[in-house]
Amino acid sequence: MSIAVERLSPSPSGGRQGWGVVVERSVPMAGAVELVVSQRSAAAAVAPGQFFQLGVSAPHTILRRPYSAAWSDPRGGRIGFIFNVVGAGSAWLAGLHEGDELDLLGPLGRGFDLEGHRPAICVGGGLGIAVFPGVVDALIARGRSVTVLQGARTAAQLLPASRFAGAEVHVATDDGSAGHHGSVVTLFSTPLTGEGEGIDILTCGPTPMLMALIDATRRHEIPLSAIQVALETPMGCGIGTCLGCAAPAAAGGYFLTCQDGPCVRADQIDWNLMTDGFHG
Amino acid sequence: MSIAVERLSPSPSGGRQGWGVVVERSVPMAGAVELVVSQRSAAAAVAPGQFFQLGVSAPHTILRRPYSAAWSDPRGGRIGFIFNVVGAGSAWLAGLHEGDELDLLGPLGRGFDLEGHRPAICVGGGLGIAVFPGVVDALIARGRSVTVLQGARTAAQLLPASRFAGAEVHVATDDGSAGHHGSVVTLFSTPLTGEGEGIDILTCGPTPMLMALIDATRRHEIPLSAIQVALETPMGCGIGTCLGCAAPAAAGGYFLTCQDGPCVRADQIDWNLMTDGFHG
Amino acid sequence: MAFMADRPDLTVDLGRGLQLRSPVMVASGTFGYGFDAPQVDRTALGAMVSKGTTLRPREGNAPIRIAETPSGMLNAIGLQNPGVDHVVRVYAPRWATWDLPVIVNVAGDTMDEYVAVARRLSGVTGVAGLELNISCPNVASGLQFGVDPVQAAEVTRAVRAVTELPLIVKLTPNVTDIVAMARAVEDAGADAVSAINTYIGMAIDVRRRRPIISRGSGGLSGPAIKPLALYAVWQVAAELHIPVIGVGGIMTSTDALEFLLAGAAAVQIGTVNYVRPQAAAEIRNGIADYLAEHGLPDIRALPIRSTSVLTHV
Amino acid sequence: MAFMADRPDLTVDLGRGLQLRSPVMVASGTFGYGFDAPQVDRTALGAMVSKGTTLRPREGNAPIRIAETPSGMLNAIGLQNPGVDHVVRVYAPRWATWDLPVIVNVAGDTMDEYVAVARRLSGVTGVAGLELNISCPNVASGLQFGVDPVQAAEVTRAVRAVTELPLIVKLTPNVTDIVAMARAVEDAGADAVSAINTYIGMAIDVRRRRPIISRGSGGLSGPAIKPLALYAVWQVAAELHIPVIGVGGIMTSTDALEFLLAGAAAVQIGTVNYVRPQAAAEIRNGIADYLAEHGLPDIRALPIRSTSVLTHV
Ligand SMILES: Cc1cc2nc3c(=O)[nH]c(=O)nc-3n(C[C@H](O)[C@H](O)[C@H](O)COP(=O)(O)OP(=O)(O)OC[C@H]3O[C@@H](n4cnc5c(N)ncnc54)[C@H](O)[C@@H]3O)c2cc1C
Ligand SMILES: Cc1cc2nc3c(=O)[nH]c(=O)nc-3n(C[C@H](O)[C@H](O)[C@H](O)COP(=O)(O)OP(=O)(O)OC[C@H]3O[C@@H](n4cnc5c(N)ncnc54)[C@H](O)[C@@H]3O)c2cc1C
Ligand SMILES: Cc1cc2nc3c(=O)[nH]c(=O)nc-3n(C[C@H](O)[C@H](O)[C@H](O)COP(=O)(O)O)c2cc1C
Ligand SMILES: Cc1cc2nc3c(=O)[nH]c(=O)nc-3n(C[C@H](O)[C@H](O)[C@H](O)COP(=O)(O)O)c2cc1C
Ligand code: FES
Ligand code: FES
Repeated sequence: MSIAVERLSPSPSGGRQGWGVVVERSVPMAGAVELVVSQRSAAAAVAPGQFFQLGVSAPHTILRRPYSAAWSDPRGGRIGFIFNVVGAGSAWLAGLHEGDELDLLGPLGRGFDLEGHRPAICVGGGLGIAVFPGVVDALIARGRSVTVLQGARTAAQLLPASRFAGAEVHVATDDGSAGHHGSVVTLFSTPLTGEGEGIDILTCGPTPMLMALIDATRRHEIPLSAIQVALETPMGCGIGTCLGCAAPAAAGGYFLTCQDGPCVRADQIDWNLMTDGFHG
Repeated sequence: MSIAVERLSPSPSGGRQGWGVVVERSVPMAGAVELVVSQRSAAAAVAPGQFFQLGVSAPHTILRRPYSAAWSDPRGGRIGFIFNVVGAGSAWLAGLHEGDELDLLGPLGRGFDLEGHRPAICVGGGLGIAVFPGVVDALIARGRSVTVLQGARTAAQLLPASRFAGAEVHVATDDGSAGHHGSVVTLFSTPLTGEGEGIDILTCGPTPMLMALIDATRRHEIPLSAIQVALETPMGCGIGTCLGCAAPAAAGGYFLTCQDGPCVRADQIDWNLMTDGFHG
Repeated sequence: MAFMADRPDLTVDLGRGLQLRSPVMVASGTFGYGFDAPQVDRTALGAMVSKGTTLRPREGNAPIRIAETPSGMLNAIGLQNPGVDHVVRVYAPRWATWDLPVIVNVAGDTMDEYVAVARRLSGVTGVAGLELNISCPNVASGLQFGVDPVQAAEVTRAVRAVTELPLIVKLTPNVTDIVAMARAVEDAGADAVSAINTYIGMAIDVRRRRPIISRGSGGLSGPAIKPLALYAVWQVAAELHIPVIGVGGIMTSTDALEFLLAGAAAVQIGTVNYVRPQAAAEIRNGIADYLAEHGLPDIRALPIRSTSVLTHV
Repeated sequence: MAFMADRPDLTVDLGRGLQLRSPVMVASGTFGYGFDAPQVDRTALGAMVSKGTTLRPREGNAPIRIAETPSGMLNAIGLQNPGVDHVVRVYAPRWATWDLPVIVNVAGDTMDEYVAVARRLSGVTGVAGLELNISCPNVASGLQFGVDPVQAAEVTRAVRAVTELPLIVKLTPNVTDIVAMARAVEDAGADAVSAINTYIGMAIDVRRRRPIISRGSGGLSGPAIKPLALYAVWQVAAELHIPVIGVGGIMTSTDALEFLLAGAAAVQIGTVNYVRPQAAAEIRNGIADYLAEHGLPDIRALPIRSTSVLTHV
């Protein structure tokens, strides 16, 4: 049984609260917004895959909203967030203008483990792609070979391949308007899975996509331990105090997504209990 | 006893809900904001002294906020609102930009009775002055002689006399930085009270100011029936359904400020019970 | 989807012949007697519930009567109303000309008062049903009728004995066990229950150091109470055989659907009427769209029921 | 005004030697065991209350455990905690080095479990007091301890008998008569009460047609419940002789002052800790400023009490 006492590893909690300023607002792909926020100390602290709890002043909301840093530029002191509008909090964020202030708590949680030499495959479905620009940059900077597999409903909702400089990018769309016609997981075929030393897989997306990916990797005999998932669960605090972000642990019991994740090795998750997860 | 059945006069309820567009935003005096909203049918329907229930999307609020039309321009299809920031709703309104939409319900309630030939004195304290630009214009248009007595904390918080074209304007400030040093009510001296046929008084402001004005007029033997007050009470609906805006009636029981007012003859109010009113 | 909106069956049967064309009703005290809000599209409504009506006219409480709170509002109106005679003489004849059932919300200080009001309303053309507001304090016991199953059953039984009108009992949530209350009034002859009336709350003006509402406390309504009301409906609907009408914090069709999924046969909307006059129509249409999208023939197909739902730990 | 902030006396005496330097405490379940929120300025706090602690470790409920509602949140964590032994062995020694009293929130399924946890914590350095969470269902009766005055008194008396630690009993608001509950635990030996724990509520995912929280229902906290919590405190403080700690929906110093004016001796802040780590310090300073502005010497001068406050009609 894994309970609060015995976290998967020591807690990284304790991101700071501070105010940033929106310095750029753009539409990186259809239906999404990208905010570039200037906040020097936070930008310097981000590890790829970590998230922030963003303060929103939307009607009837109280909680902060968790968003991955899409990328960060420590020297420029800037952080990028890419998101779509699904409710009151994201609508409020999307309504921010250049020059507006933004309340940041973070960076929080654990990012991806980027060390190693094997080819890395980044698989992003829908807005799950938002976490990868910074991750890909960091992998490339480490001299690793990177392939990005991106899935979306339709061509316009794909993040341009130019956001993944140095990586090979393959896309899939539900309506066939770009790349492969179908799920991003079907891109995951033998030629990509590497040889010999194997590969590392980093992924983020809706639970059904994650489940399909797990199935596909099983068929390719890739061990779960080679896969890292950026999980999304509802979050109350983001800092380990509310115990609201529990996810089922392979060892039994639960781990906390905000402390032990959001980036977790797939073999640490009890996938049977994840079917009933947050994304449906 | 005056209860819902026997209103002071038949209900004027039934302002319409519609969307206007903010076409101008300015600071008419220190600490206040003026929004000019374009909404043709509403602008055409306003009688001076009437109010609107403005929809706000501020954190944690649910109710609309009541605001007097400061003025309206039926031909231009525009309405002006002048207000200060005292809480979440007014802060949200103050944050609107040109081009933003605004949800209007109104015009509502009864305006001032502007008919007659006697000289009219308009007495406004603090933001109570906000209702008078349109009222003064309408009185002047009816060929009446108008004096405006305006009180504020300090000179910068006075609405410029140019907003009351055609009227004689006297001011008082708490700190003596402009006009009379003291309460606006002390401006109310014999020379102003007219002779023979008497005068009409129209007023809006905090309850203590209204009480002081009533006292002063009693000393000048001006009948309460010559005074009209634009009342402010908390409002739930603005249309007569919630019964939340009750004010004590001289005849006993309560009247509804949103239906029987906000502009009410002073002799219809039980001033003894008003001491404990909304404004303190 | 709007083109499918008229197809699903939105009718509701509240029993004893009270048929609604729409599951959306306006809640007592938020629509007066139906004459003050011409903006509202009455064709979207299944029924209107009147302001709480007593035997004699009441002038209501001294101001301040209302206060806004986070996502909610407090009210202590004090049952200002013109009395049942006025309602019967002046309002009912006008209601009789409407294409909308009007349910009169009945209030009182004593058992006798409830009975007298109910008797006076029985057989009056234009009055389609009664809703008993048992959140009133019983002058005899000091306690609200609605917090004691015995008293609640007694007043229900007494009213039931004098009227053939459809009888809805409106439950107060300020109790330990709302299911026991609901069972008691069902057994005493209620045709339906509405759940819930307001929660008692308070707000203090820290500048003036006194309660904002002149009576000290008031009833909390609005979105703030929605999760509490929903849980009350969920519990009550599981145990009763008569229809449950869900009330509390509904602002949108999604909110209304939560109540219908929790087991409500219909909903009442209150506070939202003050804010968005178009809410009734939007909610009705939203429910119709949802049924169409999910391929459901009528709203009776909505209630979900899970055996895995346990008490909160 | 900030320059006067340190002058007024902000200390609170909760009885049995439990002295707080500030009336602001962090509420159980919103601050873990004090090791996870380094952003919070501990010097602003009067005490910390730990997560609910049981005899044996508990892994808590399956996800989904929380849901946001209008101005509030539901939670059904299921008392995930490492068990009292771990608390005594690992956490208490660290607390003992802090300049902050730590109160352990005690939970259980049976009377014996409460007693065993309390006994284990007694005399442990670093543990400054106990807060009994009686909102747990009694495995024996199925009902919560906290909804029945007899059971609540029994568990209080049993714990009182085994510990000399300051004993706070945390009241649940899900009852008809919270004053009766408060009186019962006062008579049974509580040194103070905290009012209130969460209100039971629910949210439904209309897209998936099932409750959002895996357990069906959850406890509602946050600003939505503030008016309800305030009224509970107002009522209880009028009747008790022991200190009342106000909890529920406090986000700002104005909110905290409402509770202190209503008669609370101190406050706990919960949900706000998730949102604004700086809240504790802001609230403490805001209270100090208010006292200074109003020329009040200490927080004991705050409670107002009006005889004209009647029940809601
Ligand atoms: C660690 C982490 C990182 C995230 N990074 C990103 C990101 O980079 N870009 C981005 O667009 N989103 C991201 N999300 C999801 C994002 O947090 C939610 O979409 C957001 O909180 C919704 O807030 P809202 O107020 O707009 O919607 P709400 O009104 O809160 O919810 C609207 C709908 O969205 C659903 N929802 C709420 N939270 C989530 C969630 N976490 N995931 C999926 N559905 C949800 C709700 O069930 C509801 O149906 C991340 C979530 C987590 C936990
Ligand atoms: C018929 C009518 C016409 C009005 N016209 C104007 C106007 O032209 N310009 C203008 O600036 N204001 C006007 N007001 C007052 C205005 O409605 C309030 O200031 C506003 O509702 C406050 O909303 P809020 O959300 O900003 O503050 P809230 O958070 O609701 O309240 C903040 C503070 O203001 C107090 N307050 C709330 N409502 C009122 C009120 N009606 N009067 C005085 N204090 C109040 C509260 O008690 C609280 O202390 C009018 C009010 C009425 C009833
Ligand atoms: C101002 C006001 C007056 C009310 N008057 C009554 C009443 O007379 N009788 C009654 O049974 N309920 C009354 N209610 C309660 C509502 O009918 C409803 O039960 C409650 O407001 C919860 O629904 P809501 O959150 O949609 O408003 C009143 C509510 C409000 C806000
Ligand atoms: C996520 C969460 C967990 C909680 N856990 C406990 C608990 O273990 N024991 C307890 O007595 N109260 C618990 N509470 C209740 C709080 O201590 C507090 O009484 C309640 O949240 C109301 O205060 P608030 O509105 O300021 O949050 C918890 C509350 C939340 C939100
Ligand atoms: S989000 Fe609160 S513990 Fe993880
Ligand atoms: S504001 Fe609702 S009746 Fe006047």
